[in-house]
Amino acid sequence: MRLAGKGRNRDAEEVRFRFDGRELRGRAGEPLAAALMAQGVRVMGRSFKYHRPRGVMTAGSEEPNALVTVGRGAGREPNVRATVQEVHAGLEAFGQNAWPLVDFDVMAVNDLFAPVLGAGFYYKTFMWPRRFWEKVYEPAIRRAAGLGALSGEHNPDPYEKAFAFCDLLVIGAGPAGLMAALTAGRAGAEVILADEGVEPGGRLLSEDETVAGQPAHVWVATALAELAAMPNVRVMTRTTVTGAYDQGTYGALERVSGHLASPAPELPRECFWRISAKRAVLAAGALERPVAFAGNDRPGVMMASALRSYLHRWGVVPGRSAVVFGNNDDAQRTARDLAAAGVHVAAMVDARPDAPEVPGVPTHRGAVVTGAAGGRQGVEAVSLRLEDGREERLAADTLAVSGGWNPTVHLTCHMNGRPVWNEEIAAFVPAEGAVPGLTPAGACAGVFSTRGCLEAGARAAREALADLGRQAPAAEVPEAEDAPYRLRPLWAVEGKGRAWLDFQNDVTVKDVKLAARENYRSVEHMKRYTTQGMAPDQGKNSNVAALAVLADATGRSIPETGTTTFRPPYVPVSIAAMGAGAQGEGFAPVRHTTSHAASRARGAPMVEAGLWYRPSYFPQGDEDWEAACRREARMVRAAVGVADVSTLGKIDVQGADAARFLDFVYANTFSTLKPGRVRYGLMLREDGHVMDDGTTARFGEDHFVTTTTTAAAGEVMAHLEWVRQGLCPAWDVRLISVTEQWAQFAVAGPKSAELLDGLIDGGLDKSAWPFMSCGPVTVQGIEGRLFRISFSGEEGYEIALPARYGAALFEELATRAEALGGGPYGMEALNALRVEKGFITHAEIHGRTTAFDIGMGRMVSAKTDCIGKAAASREGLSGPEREQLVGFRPVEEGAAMSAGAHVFAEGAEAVRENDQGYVTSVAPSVAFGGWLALGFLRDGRARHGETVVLVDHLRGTRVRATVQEPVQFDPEGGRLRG
Amino acid sequence: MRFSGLKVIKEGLTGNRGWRPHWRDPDPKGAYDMVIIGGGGHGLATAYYLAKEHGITNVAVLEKGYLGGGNVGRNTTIVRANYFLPGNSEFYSHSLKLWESMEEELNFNVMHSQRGLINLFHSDGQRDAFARRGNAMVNQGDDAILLDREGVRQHLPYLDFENTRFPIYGGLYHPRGGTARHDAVAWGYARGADARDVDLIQNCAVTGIDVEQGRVTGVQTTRGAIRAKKVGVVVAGRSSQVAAMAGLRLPIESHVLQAFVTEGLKPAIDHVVSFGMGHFYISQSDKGGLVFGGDLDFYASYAARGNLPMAEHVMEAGMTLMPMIGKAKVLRSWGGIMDMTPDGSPIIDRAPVEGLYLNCGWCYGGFKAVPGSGFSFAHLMATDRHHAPAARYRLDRFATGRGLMDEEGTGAQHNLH
Amino acid sequence: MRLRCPLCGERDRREFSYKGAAVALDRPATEDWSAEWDDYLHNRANPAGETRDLWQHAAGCGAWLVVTRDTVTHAVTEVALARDAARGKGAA
Amino acid sequence: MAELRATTPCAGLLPLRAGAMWLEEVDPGRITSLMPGPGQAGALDAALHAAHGVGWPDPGTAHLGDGAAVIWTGMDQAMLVGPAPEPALAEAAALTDQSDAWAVVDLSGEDGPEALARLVPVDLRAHVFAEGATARTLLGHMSVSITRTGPERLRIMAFRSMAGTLVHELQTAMERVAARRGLETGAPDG
Repeated sequence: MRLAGKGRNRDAEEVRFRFDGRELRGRAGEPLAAALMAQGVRVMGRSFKYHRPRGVMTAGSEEPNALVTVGRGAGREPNVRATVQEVHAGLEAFGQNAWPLVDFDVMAVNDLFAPVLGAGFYYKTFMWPRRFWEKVYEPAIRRAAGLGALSGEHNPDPYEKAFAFCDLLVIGAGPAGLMAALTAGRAGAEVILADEGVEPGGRLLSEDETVAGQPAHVWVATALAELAAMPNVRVMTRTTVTGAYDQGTYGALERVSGHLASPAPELPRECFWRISAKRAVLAAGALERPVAFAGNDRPGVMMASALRSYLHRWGVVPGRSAVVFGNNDDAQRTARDLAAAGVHVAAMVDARPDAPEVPGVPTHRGAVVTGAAGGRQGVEAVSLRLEDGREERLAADTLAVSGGWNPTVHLTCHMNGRPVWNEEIAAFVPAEGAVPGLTPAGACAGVFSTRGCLEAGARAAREALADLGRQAPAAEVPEAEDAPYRLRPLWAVEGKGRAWLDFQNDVTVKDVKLAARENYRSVEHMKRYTTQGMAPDQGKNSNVAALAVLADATGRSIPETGTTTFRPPYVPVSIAAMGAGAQGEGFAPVRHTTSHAASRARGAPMVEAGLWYRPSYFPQGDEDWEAACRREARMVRAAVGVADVSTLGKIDVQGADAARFLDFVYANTFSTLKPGRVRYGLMLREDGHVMDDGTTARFGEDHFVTTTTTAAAGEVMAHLEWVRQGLCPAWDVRLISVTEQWAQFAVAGPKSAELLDGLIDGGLDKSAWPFMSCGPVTVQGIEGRLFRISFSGEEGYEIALPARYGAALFEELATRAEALGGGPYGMEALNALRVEKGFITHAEIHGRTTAFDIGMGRMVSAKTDCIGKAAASREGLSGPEREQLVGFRPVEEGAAMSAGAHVFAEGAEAVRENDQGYVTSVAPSVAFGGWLALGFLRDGRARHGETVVLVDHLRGTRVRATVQEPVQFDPEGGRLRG
Repeated sequence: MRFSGLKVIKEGLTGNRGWRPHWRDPDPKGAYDMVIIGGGGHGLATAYYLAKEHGITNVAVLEKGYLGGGNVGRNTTIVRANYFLPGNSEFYSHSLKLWESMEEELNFNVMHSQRGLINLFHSDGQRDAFARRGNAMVNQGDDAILLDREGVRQHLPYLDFENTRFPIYGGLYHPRGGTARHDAVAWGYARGADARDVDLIQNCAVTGIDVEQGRVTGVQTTRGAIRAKKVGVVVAGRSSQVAAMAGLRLPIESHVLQAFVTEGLKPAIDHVVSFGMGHFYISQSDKGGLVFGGDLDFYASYAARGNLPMAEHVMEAGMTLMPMIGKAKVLRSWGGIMDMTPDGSPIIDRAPVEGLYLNCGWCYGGFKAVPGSGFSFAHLMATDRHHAPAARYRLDRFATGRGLMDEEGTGAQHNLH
Repeated sequence: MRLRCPLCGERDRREFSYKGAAVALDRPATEDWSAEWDDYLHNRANPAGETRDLWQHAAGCGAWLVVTRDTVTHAVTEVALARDAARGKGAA
Repeated sequence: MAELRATTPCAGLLPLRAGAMWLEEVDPGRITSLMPGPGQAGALDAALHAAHGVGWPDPGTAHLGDGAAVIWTGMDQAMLVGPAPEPALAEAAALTDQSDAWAVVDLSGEDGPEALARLVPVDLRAHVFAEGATARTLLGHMSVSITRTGPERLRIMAFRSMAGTLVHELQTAMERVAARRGLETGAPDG
């Protein structure tokens, strides 16, 4: 309910929103949980296993109970913390993990079976009959489990990622963080102050305190105004630092537009930041911890600090009559604040025998709450055990609990730092130097007074800056609350009934004890066996207490028992934020050739290769791919075809040692190549297997242009640079990619020379361009290059002009080809032509192939040292046991073979033991009709002429085929020599 | 104690007081017939099969931390037999068969769920490569179905078929592929080994391997010296360090592989989906979390944690493939230390020191291998003969070049996988 | 993770690619397969602690680098040009 | 035969504006990569000064002269931008014409670095990355060269084939930043 005149947001606009279909009113900008509380809504969520009704427990992102689904349609977002989601006009939220409604959930029947659903019960049953797991048990378990539901539709909202840089990253803008930012900002350092909240201030906004003699929130406002005026300080609100990574890199999630009623369409919903900081101050505060007692999960049981947040910031309370239960002075603080706000405080129950009193509030010292009883809507009565052992029961609808504070050490664990147990505050504190360059300050380091936090923040900033060689003037630390932290550790209250530790995952004290009894005594075993700490809050509210219970159950101390590791992210991060930019086509750059638009205009389906798009075929009329492929291949064999080959990698190799360098990186020799000539090259990896192949042209004594396959261009370039810098650093070799500079087109077929004759300035004198020659040409005065090479088996050329002319050149070539009875051809025809010729691609040189396998073994063994030579000479990389490149032709004419089929001897059963090889490439053949294939066959070179069976279980085919030379068409090469 | 639904109900109604420890915590004896270094999935399975298949029970498993604390406790739980190279093919096939009878055998529900695995492909060339793989699977006696685009759509209607960077051409469907509850596998084998009198010794780090005249005689540990005739090293993630205690240098580099889990969600993904082009794979756990991962971070590391570039890459792959998961929130990320061999395949072999046996190099595929690895390694340790399905996992294949198993085709040398 | 490229200054890990142990610089001079070659290509000290490995500033200046760092903490202590390291070894 | 017409990499895509940011394609003239031979950086520096009035740059720097610029692009590598290289340069360096290899765009306006912060893992703010600073880095997943050519002007060069992706990425980032500015000022960009 809302308290009239209370809350710092009392002047906020009133807006309408909906929860589970009910229209409600709230104040714009307040957390959904506050608005629901104001309206008397107590049940906001359901627990994971038992579907227990749950109310809000905290006032922060650590909330384990009040998880809701926000929005509807494709963009609906499950598992949103009602404590974080801000109310805006038109906000729609829904309870989740419940049917039909969070307020009345049929699945709550699970709670009745709780005795048999204890820790790890599922490991002991559901095993019979075997097939029932996938069919019966698992689907039922899966349906019952889970929390919210995804929409199942593509994400419709924009998300983004960004980078930021600073000298000092301050994580958290409570008293410590603000002082750190002020100190560093005044010293001129570049500061990023990141705070999870809507407004910076941390607990200062939630407590009735003074700083520097003024209300704490006024001091915050003054500090923020000073920071805002500093150009070197960037204050990032709604921004949670989620992870600490190496060398001062931090991840952070910014909630950009989820609080707006109608955000601009370009505005991202969230932004995931990668912050590079020279130093960081962790000022993440502390989280108040609950105490386990029977029924402590009922709606109305809340953390005391959360209750004060709702009271002071938002002016709402969950009920009219409260009991406060604690073991430290926050019990008094809470009772005092509640009473001052006019809430009836039925009792203050303090486990400390020497607890201070609060005037006007009945105080029970040395007492504990043993249980919270009530109905579906939550707490109605609270049971106490007094110091003298008497039991008492009080009517109350609200129970505020403070079990003390756990420093928010999480980020200090992200680089494997293990927090250290501090007996004095009965809590884990960060280990020294856990994250290089990051200094924890204030409550996250176990300093709990406001004054102490202010001092620690200032000190941490000064130290960080001193590390960077910067002097920061000593800041004047304002006067503030400076009470000692007086705590009597209390984790769980003995008693009947279930006492929750992990609220979300329904892990109780009994579960932890059962785990210990079954010898899951390691904290990791306990966690994994009970699922303690594995829920959406990742144990923020429960890990330490569970550890304490385990320690108790196993007779060890807490530090002996250990702790679990907190891992990134600190708060859950949407996949859309961290993967922003990739949805649709953004996952990788798109590379277009200069002929792309023209190919599309001709109706070519485009296929992707090494990020490039290449035309598959150029259909005419209603041709399918095969018809188009056959026509285009015939066109090349009979007339002339034009294909864009610009995607092949092209590398300029220059320098006095260029030839020597190529001799070293290729399995064959280039130093003997004459200028103006081109040679095929085979490149090995150092492991002796084939890496890539391509042609290399020599343009001058010290100048080569080497080509790579499209897919391997980047890999080859990196490899060559490695060899150049790492293995022959004293050689004069200079490498640069020229792939992008040139638009290069294959012009292939018996009429290719005729076509080029009309194009090239001065015509084409064929006798000056023998097979495997190269040189400069001009076209309309534009300087280009011509190569007499062939991947089709026909007389062929490749002509290259600077890329700006590529689009025009393609049109010109295509038009000329068409006039000669030819035209453009695509990847399918290119493939068909090369299969007839036994030319290999990465279908054959797939990484496991040796030079021996493809019949080029002698090339390697005859050479002096080159990359891969030694490893290629290993016994296992050659010999009759190897599968060797062969061609296949079907026995039955026209039979369709398939790539991926395995090869068996005739009559052999198609099982692994009889496997002889496989088919790599199949294409229509215009030379022979039907289909031709390439593949690998054990000892294949010795088996030409043999009939084998190609078995493709997946496509249901068995094709008898004869083993051929890989080069099935024009083996003498007369056609390409023209 | 035998587990059953009836037992669970009976205990539930009587306060769950009758449950007993799943395994003992014995002190180490001074000598054993065999010592297994490493109480992860593979080590525990080895001990179990030594006892069960070979009757060798005077065995200690030495674990420096807690049982199942290695990669079996930090993986993405995928179980499959979809390899295609000789050696891998028969091994994983055998391992999958052991998975299929594991629960009955161990009387422990490891929630092995054969929900089907789909490997997507995005070009004709990839289709052919997957056809070759699928045919090898069928040749081996396993299951594989080639799906076209519409076939994939029927199984995975939520993928982005219209507007993704790498359009979906189809998928290789492996119906027997699936997932399991990873920790439970370790616990099940631990319980089974313990019941057969194997000593499982936690918090016992091996600090030295005793070798006399080329023969292993025992190990030094933080809990004293232990003599043994045979010592098995099953410590993926620390293989190089432990092998070094016996003077060995292994063909292994340690790398970090990250994995991620989201908050619990109602069922959204019913299969295991693998998007090789984006180095991304995903499934949904029975608790509702989306469990997914990607490629190695690609630098040698023992830190068991990764960095943002690869984490972001994995999320980006997820967003281009199945943008419906955008609003799922990553709850936790972690890293496992991978024993990377040059060719990406494991080693189950005798070491060059007599009495010393190596089980290592599982790269990022060790989880599904747990039963097969334990079975074959136990066979090798017990009989000194290679078990047929694992007979190709030789240490000397790199020296000879014979029988390299480079499934990815990226090269049989380091850092290409 | 960030590395300080000797040419470009400190940069994000995403700009770099990785090759592995810096022993790759010590390529055997012999052409025939040998135990030395096997060791060079395959066997690794693989230390849990300080290591030297090879990176390329692939999306930056293209330089290959020898990085001295700790495989347990990921602390980087030195980054040098591979070319300089290779020259220091008297490589070709 | 029809005259072969030149097409620029970003033809049809630019210019565009978002908020107070402008993106336009630039014709940089000739681009020649310069790779000095071993020990020849000094000679190249002298030859460059003599021929084009600009020197050989240190890593991460660009010499922006009148008419000619030399932009460092990598280890032992820079680009001469503007004029055709004087032949004398060839005595000290390998020269390679790259005039057609790059898509070249200028991003101007105060918020330019903020837009690039969505894409580039390098701090490009003017007080850190001053006029004459250049970086080889990533823009999204693309390799780029970025040079500050003016107080509020950044020159971005990406591979020609990726011009479409370059413009798309930049446009998206610019629009997002503009939308945030609208949010801050309370006036959505319209």
